[in-house]
Formats: sequence, C-alpha cells, structure tokens
Amino acid sequence: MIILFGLFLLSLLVITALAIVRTENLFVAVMLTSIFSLLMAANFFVLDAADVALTEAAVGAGITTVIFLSALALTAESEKTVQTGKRMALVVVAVLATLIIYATFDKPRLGDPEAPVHQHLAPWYLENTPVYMDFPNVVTAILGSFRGYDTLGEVFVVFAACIGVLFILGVKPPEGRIYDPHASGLRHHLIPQVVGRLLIPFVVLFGLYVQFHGEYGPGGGFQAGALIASGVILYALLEGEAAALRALPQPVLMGLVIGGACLYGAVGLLCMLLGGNFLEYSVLSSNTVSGQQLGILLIEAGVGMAVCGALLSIFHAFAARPRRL
Amino acid sequence: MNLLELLGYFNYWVFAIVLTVGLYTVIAKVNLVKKLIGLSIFQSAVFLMYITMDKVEGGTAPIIQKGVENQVFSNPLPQVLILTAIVVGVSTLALGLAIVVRIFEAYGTIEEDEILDAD
Amino acid sequence: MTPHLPALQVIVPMLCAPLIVLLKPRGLAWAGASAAALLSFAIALNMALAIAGGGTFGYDMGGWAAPYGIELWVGPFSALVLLIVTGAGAAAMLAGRASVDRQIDVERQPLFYSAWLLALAGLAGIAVSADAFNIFVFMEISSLASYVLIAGGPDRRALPAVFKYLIMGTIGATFYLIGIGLVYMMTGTLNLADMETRIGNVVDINPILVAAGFITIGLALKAAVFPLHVWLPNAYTQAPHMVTVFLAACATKVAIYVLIRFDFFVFQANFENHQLQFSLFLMPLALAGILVASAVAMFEGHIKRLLAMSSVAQIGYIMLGASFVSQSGLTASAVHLFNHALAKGGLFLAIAGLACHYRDLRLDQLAGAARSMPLTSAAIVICGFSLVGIPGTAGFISKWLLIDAAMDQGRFAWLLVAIILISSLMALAYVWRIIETLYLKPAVAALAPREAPWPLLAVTWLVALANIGFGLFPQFPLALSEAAAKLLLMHTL
Amino acid sequence: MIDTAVDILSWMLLFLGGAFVIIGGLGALRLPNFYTRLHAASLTETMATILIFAGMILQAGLSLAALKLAAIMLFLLLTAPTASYALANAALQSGMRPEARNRDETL
Repeated sequence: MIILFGLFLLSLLVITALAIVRTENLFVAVMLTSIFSLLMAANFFVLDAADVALTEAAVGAGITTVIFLSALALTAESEKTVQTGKRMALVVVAVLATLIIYATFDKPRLGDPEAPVHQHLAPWYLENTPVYMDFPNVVTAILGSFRGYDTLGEVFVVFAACIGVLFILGVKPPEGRIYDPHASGLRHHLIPQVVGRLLIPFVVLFGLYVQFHGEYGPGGGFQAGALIASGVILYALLEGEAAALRALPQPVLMGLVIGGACLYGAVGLLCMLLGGNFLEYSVLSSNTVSGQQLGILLIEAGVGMAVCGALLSIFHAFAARPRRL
Repeated sequence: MNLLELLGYFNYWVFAIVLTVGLYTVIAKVNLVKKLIGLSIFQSAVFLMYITMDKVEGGTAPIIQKGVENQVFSNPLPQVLILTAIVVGVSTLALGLAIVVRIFEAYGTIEEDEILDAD
Repeated sequence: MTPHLPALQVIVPMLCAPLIVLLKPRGLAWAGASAAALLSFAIALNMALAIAGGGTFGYDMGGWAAPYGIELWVGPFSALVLLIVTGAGAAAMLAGRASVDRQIDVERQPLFYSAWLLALAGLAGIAVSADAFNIFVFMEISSLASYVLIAGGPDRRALPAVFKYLIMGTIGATFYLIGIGLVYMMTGTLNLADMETRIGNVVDINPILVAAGFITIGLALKAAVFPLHVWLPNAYTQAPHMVTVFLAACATKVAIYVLIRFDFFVFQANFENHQLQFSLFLMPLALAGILVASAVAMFEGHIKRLLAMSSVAQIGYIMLGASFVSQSGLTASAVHLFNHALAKGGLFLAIAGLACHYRDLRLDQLAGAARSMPLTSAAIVICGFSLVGIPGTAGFISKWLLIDAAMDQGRFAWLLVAIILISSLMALAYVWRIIETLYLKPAVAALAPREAPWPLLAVTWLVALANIGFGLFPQFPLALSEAAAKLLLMHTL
Repeated sequence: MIDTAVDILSWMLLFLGGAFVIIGGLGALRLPNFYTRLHAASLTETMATILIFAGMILQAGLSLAALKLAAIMLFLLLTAPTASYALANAALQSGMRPEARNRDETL
C-alpha cells in the first residue's frame, strides 16, 4: 500500500517539476515550487526520514516560498518568452540523464538491507547512541555530536547567508518609512485576523516543543528555528511587516543570530578548555552521558536561535524594501 | 517484492528526471528567478537520492524505542547529511534572490539577455 | 595547544566572524578581522614548519574516532594550501583598509569583514578536512562568503557577474554532492581514508565511475578549469580590488587541491587505468586552457580582466602538471600553486594601488602611470616577470619544474614543452603590454606624483620581494611540494 | 461485534470522504469560473476533512494517535476556510467579478 502511495507521490513530483518549467508566470511557478517541496516532504516521510520531512516542509515549503514571494514583489511577475540556448541545454541534460541511468544499473535497490550503506557506519551509530547519549533519536545524536562539526558549519552557512543578504540589500531600513497600523497587513479582514491570532501561539509552541523534544522525537534546532520564524512571518502577514519588526527589532534578530552562532562555538571551545577535543561534550560533566546530553541541548539551542534569527532577518530585508526601479 | 524492486529503481529514475528538469531550467531559461527555481529543483533531486538510499525494508524512522526488541531502523546518516544540505540550499537561494532584487533595481529587468544588452 | 592547531585553524576565523559584525565603530571591524586573519596565518605557518620537519597533524572532531566522527588531517599539500589561503587573506586585509574604505560604505564594512573571515575559514576548512561531506559544507561557507564579497563591487556589472558565479558554483557543489552520494551509496562511508580502502571491495563499479565523473566536473567548475571558467573573468574583474587579491590568490586553488586529492587518493588507488583516464581527460583541457586563455589575455583591454584570463591559463599549468601523474609533475603543480598565488596576489595588490588614483582600469587609461606611481609600477614589473617565468623569480622555478616533468612524457614531450614555451611567450606579450603602457606611453592625464597608501605599498613590495626571494631560495615550498607529490603517488594523503 | 461495527462505520466514513475529494477535484476541474471552482475546492477541504479524519479516529481507537488526529482536524478546519477566504478576497481585489457568465476566466 505504502509502495503505491510512494509511486503516486513520485509521479506527482515529476508532473509538478515539469509544470514549473513550462509556466511563464513566475508567481505560479513559485506556488508550484511550494507544492513541489511539500510533495518532497511527503516522500521523505514515506522513506522513513521524519526529521528531513519536517525540515523540508518548514523550510522548503514555508520559508522559501515567502522569500521567493517577497523577492517577486520587488521584481517582475512574469517571464519573457525567449527561445535561445535550448539546444545546448538539451545536450547537457541528455548526457547527464544517460550518465545517471547508466549508474542506476548497479545501484542497490530501494530498501535492500544488504546495501553497503546499511553495513558500515549506520549500525555503529544505532548501537552506540543509547550507550553514549542515552536518548532515542539517532538523527539528533549524529547531528549534534558525532557529526557536530558539520552542523557548526551549517550554522555558519546560514549566518553567511544572513549577513550576505543584509550586505547586499542594505543594513538600514529604508528612509521615510512611517509605521501606520491601519494601512498594513490584513487588519481589515476579520477572518484571517481571528484565525491567525489563534494559530500563532500554537505555531510558536510547536516550535518550542520541536526544539526541546529533538532528542526524543523528530525535530531539533533547525526545524524549531524555521517553525518559530514562520510563526513570526504569519504575524507579519496579519499585522504588517513593520509591526513584526517592532515586536522583534533588527538588533534583537542579529543578537539571536550572533548569539546562537557564538553559543555553539563557545560550547566547543569550552570542551577544549576542559581538556577534550573541540565539541567533545563528554567533558562538560562528570558523567560522560549527561555531558553529551547537556552539550547537545546547548548546541541545539544555539542552532535554533541562529536559524530563527537569520531567517527572520532575511525575510525583513526583502519585505521592508520598497519597490524601486 | 517485485513491486518494491520496481519502486526501488523508480526512485532513482525520478531523481534522474527531476535533476535533469532542474538543470535544464537553470541552463535554458534566461529569467533569473526562474533559474533560481530550477536550481532549487536541481538540489531537491539530490536530496531525494540521498533519502532513497537510507530506506531499509520494513524499517522505521531511526528513533529507538525502549523495550521494543528486533526493530529495524532506516539509516540515520543520509538524513543528517540532507538536513544540512537543505539549509545550505535555502541559504544559497536567499542570497541569489537578494542579488536578483539588486539586479532588477540596477537594470530594470531580470532577463539575462536584456542585462547583457544593457552593458 | 599544538595538537589543537588543525581545529583552531578553522575555528579562529570562523568564530571571530559573528563578533566582527558587532564592531560598529570605524576601523575597529578592520582591526579585529586583521588580528583574526593574522592569527590564522600564524597557525598555518606553525603547522607548515612542523610538517616541513616531517610531521603531520590529525584531529578527531568531538573526540569521535575516524570513520564515525569527522577527521581533520593536515599534511604537506594541505599545509601549502593553508599557507596560501591564510597568507592571501591576511595580506590583503592588512593592505586593503584604504581601498576597502573607498569601495564599501562605512556601515556595511563590519558585514564585509565578517564575510571575509567566513571565506577564509571556509577555504581553510576545506584544506584541513579529511571528510568528503565536511568538505562540501565548508565549500559552501566559502562560496557564499565569496559571493557576498564580490557583490560588494562598486559597479552594477558586479551583480550579473556574481549571479553567474552563484549559479555555476552551486551547480559545481551539487555535482560534488551527487558524486560523494554515489560513493557513499557503494561504500557506506564519508571519510576519505576509509573510502579509499572500501572502494577496492566494491563489486559493481559503474556508480563509482559516474561518481568520479561528477566529482571531477563539479570541482573543475569550482576551480575554473577551461572550458568551465566562464564565471571567472567577470567575477574577478568586477569584485572590489581587495577581494580580487584574496580570491584570485586562493579560491580556485583550494578547489584544485580537493580535485587532485580526490583523484589521486580515492580513485587512482583503486581503478585500473584511472591514471590514463585522468590524464586523457585533463591534459587536453589544460593545454587548450593555457593556449586559449593566454591568447584572449593578449588582446584584453581591461587590466583586471587581462589578469583574470591569465589566471585561467595558470590553472591550466597546474592541471597539466597533475595530469602527468608523476613525481616531478605533481611537484611542479604544487609549487606552481604557491608561486602563482604569490605572483597574481602581488599583481592584484599593485593594481589596487593603481586604482587609488585611476578610476578607470582600462589599459589605455593607465598610460604613463609609472611616472606618477613609480614604486607600484616597479612591483607590477617584478610580479609580472614572475608570472612569465623570468629566471630569478619564483615563476621561473615552477615553469622549469614543469618543463622538466614534461620531458619525461615520452613521444609527445617535445609538443608539451613547445606549448609551455609558446604560452610563456604569450604571457610575456601580455605582461609586456602592461609594462609598455605604464612606462613607455605618454600619460593620458597629468597626475601629481602620488603613491598608493603606505600599508598597501608595503604589503605589495613584501609580496614582490617574496617573488624574488622564493625564486632564489625555493627550498621551503619545494620541500613541501615534493613531500606532497610523494604522498599523493603513494595514495596516502 | 462492536469492533466490527466500528470498523464498518469508519470505512464508510473514509469512503464517503474519498468520494467528496473526488467530487471536489472534478468540480475544481470542470466548473466554469474561479469562484465556483473555489467553492468546489473548499467543499473538499471541509467536508472531506471531517469525514476522513472521523474515519481515521475510529480506526485509531482511544489512543494518543486519535488525539493527534483530532488536533490536526481542528487546525485544518480552521486554516482551510481561511485560505479559501483569502483566495476569494485576493481575486475580488484584483478585479475578478463573481458573475456566472464569465466562463473563460483563469488565474
């Protein structure tokens, strides 16, 4: 049954991708991209990757779409029809497809328990997570500790994107912007107002749950950061972007980003000072297991802060910009 | 069994198709926003490839329940890698869109050929 | 602290980056970033000296042993690359304050320097890492940061240039990700050393072959190997001058380093005839790149664009040395990596000096500049000679080694040597065009004789003298390169 | 005995919900203009949601899963009509008149 469902989702995925390429209206293309991400998330869930599905749904379908839409509001909404360069593209693409299909013939089939990926590292992680960390979610254990250095890098990728967007679009909010509570957002519209206000606390609550429950169930800093950011973005849609920025001003957001990144780094350095290697959380406490748990809790908090702050800063940088030519 | 085998290769084919569709969009389209959309499809395809390889027949998400014996888990490592890659993807996208916005303000268009003509 | 050096090499600049954002007052951000960059240069120098004495550095991140955790590993080749990266980053930062002040608004400067440190940390992170996926993560940090740096260019043409770089860079990184995904699928590991041992046991070889293709093409895109270089000339031309110094000296080099490392370490040890495939794939590209890019550079009118095209040709030399798959060829490649960074870094530093007084950097606008800026122009001459490979400069050493390595290539040795000599003549032609413009042409506009700001001038001359110094006493880079080549051929980097 | 009855009931609900989804889908494809299509889509969102979730809750029995399903249903019932409202509102503001004669309108 689940196999049929998978086939169905994958086929929809292909159809959506083709529709995205064909449409000339960029607005439609962006909305289709959002659907594409949602389908992708469902696929991930079918393939047992709950954490990834949650992230793809929150980041891919949610935040990315909002950023795309705010960028579209500042540029053009439809694409010009041109027919150039297609032959070269087709050749490249054909070669690529042939290569990959050539490679598939020797790939292990889906779900093969004998596949090399399931023989080497994964059993060790599954066996040792209860020993070293004593909590159920192996994904969080690898993300936070076994490959914590990658995650540190990832936080800095987000940080780089955040300062990059601020650098490119300008640090200061544009001059002459007057905060008018009546003109902005969906204030006149009763239904979105009521429903939105009802939902925002739950969204943020769910974000916090995902943040602090990441050791036990799917979730962690990234998902939590993205969820809380989307809660705030919902507020911005209802009350106007300026109101959201007043509630969480730019310095606070930058503080979250910098504080999160530094918290992560500081935990690593602390381990180094206490005689371990960088990010070796075992030394944080007299008991190595609780040391690992404490370390992972702290760095997940850092990740959540940094991701939330960075995504919101990026959103505001786009949304606060007046359209100019 | 046979059906699962079919689906096993089907996943890789979908990966190949979506990947090529994404790359085609990046190369052939002249609209900069469309190029970025293509780029994000292109990256999503790679995510699908990684997640496909993590599945184990009869497995569940790698969250170990205490007191349950003989559980089969899917591979957690590709999931961790893709979590990282998703965030990298959205970061690149945000930066790319910021550049597109500035290009529009400087040139008045986001079509690549018109930008080339303007300089 | 010595055992922690590989980790600190990355962590110091990376963790300083967010703190720099907070340093709002004028000049403070620059001072903090310079201190961080200098510190990481000191760490790199420290490691390089220890490695030249025969040691290596290994580090288990998080205390988890190799295939399970992420391993850092610094050997001779990575030490050389680290020296280039941190040296270029620190030198350009120290020299560039005046130039950056001119090109970047004051309130955006903390972000700019923060991105600079992130680029530095990302490139250093690639060089120290021994984990395939970790290399991807740090590649993305360095790429995103360099997009930001280039987008700071003063002209609007910087924006399309950086957009093209972003698209091609992301495609390159994603290709690399597909490649390591396929290798991971067949071997179940991400650690490079572990990969090497486990690929030998893989029965179905097709995915690995395709993976080798994806990784090579992806990294070649990042490294701007001809004909995948189309993003490079515009990006280098339109970037702020100091960013050009930094990135031209090291950004593509790090991608070449990963490419060579992957091919020699992971693939060649395990595939029959892979050496042949590697050579057959790279050598024609390298030769075509050398000739075409040099020819384009000869007729280029903008001085930065000219030198950017020359970079594409120089990348061709580095790839040519690697494609010989021999001790002498790889040594030549590694030495050229180092020497080209010195020569190109010096040239772009001097050009940043010229740009302090000349807004327009097209060659015809620069005529007679030597009269108003004699010291800067003299530095250009020295570094230009090094680029051509005049005896007595660093460039001569690597050209000589390269010709020496080409001699061993059997039947076609004469052809290779001829191409290297012809391209050197072409290099002489375009460098001569610059010198002729600066010294022999009548000045376009009368300019009061005023030199570039002294920190810029001092660093420029330091690099220019280093070009001569490493030309006369090349022992240090040579020793590291020879050790690196030896390890690469033993497939144990 | 009671189990069988609950099972039958839940499957009836599920099938009924499925039927509403199909009807809604057909309507979204076949109806003449934007507002009527929106009407069909919102039929799916509300009626089908209630039926399918009720069926699933019956399947789950008295457990944590049932509670989660109920919560999801509640949120869907809140958000889906709001989204329809926002869509209709946006269409109205962009100048699309809700008249039955306009057969050829597309977004």
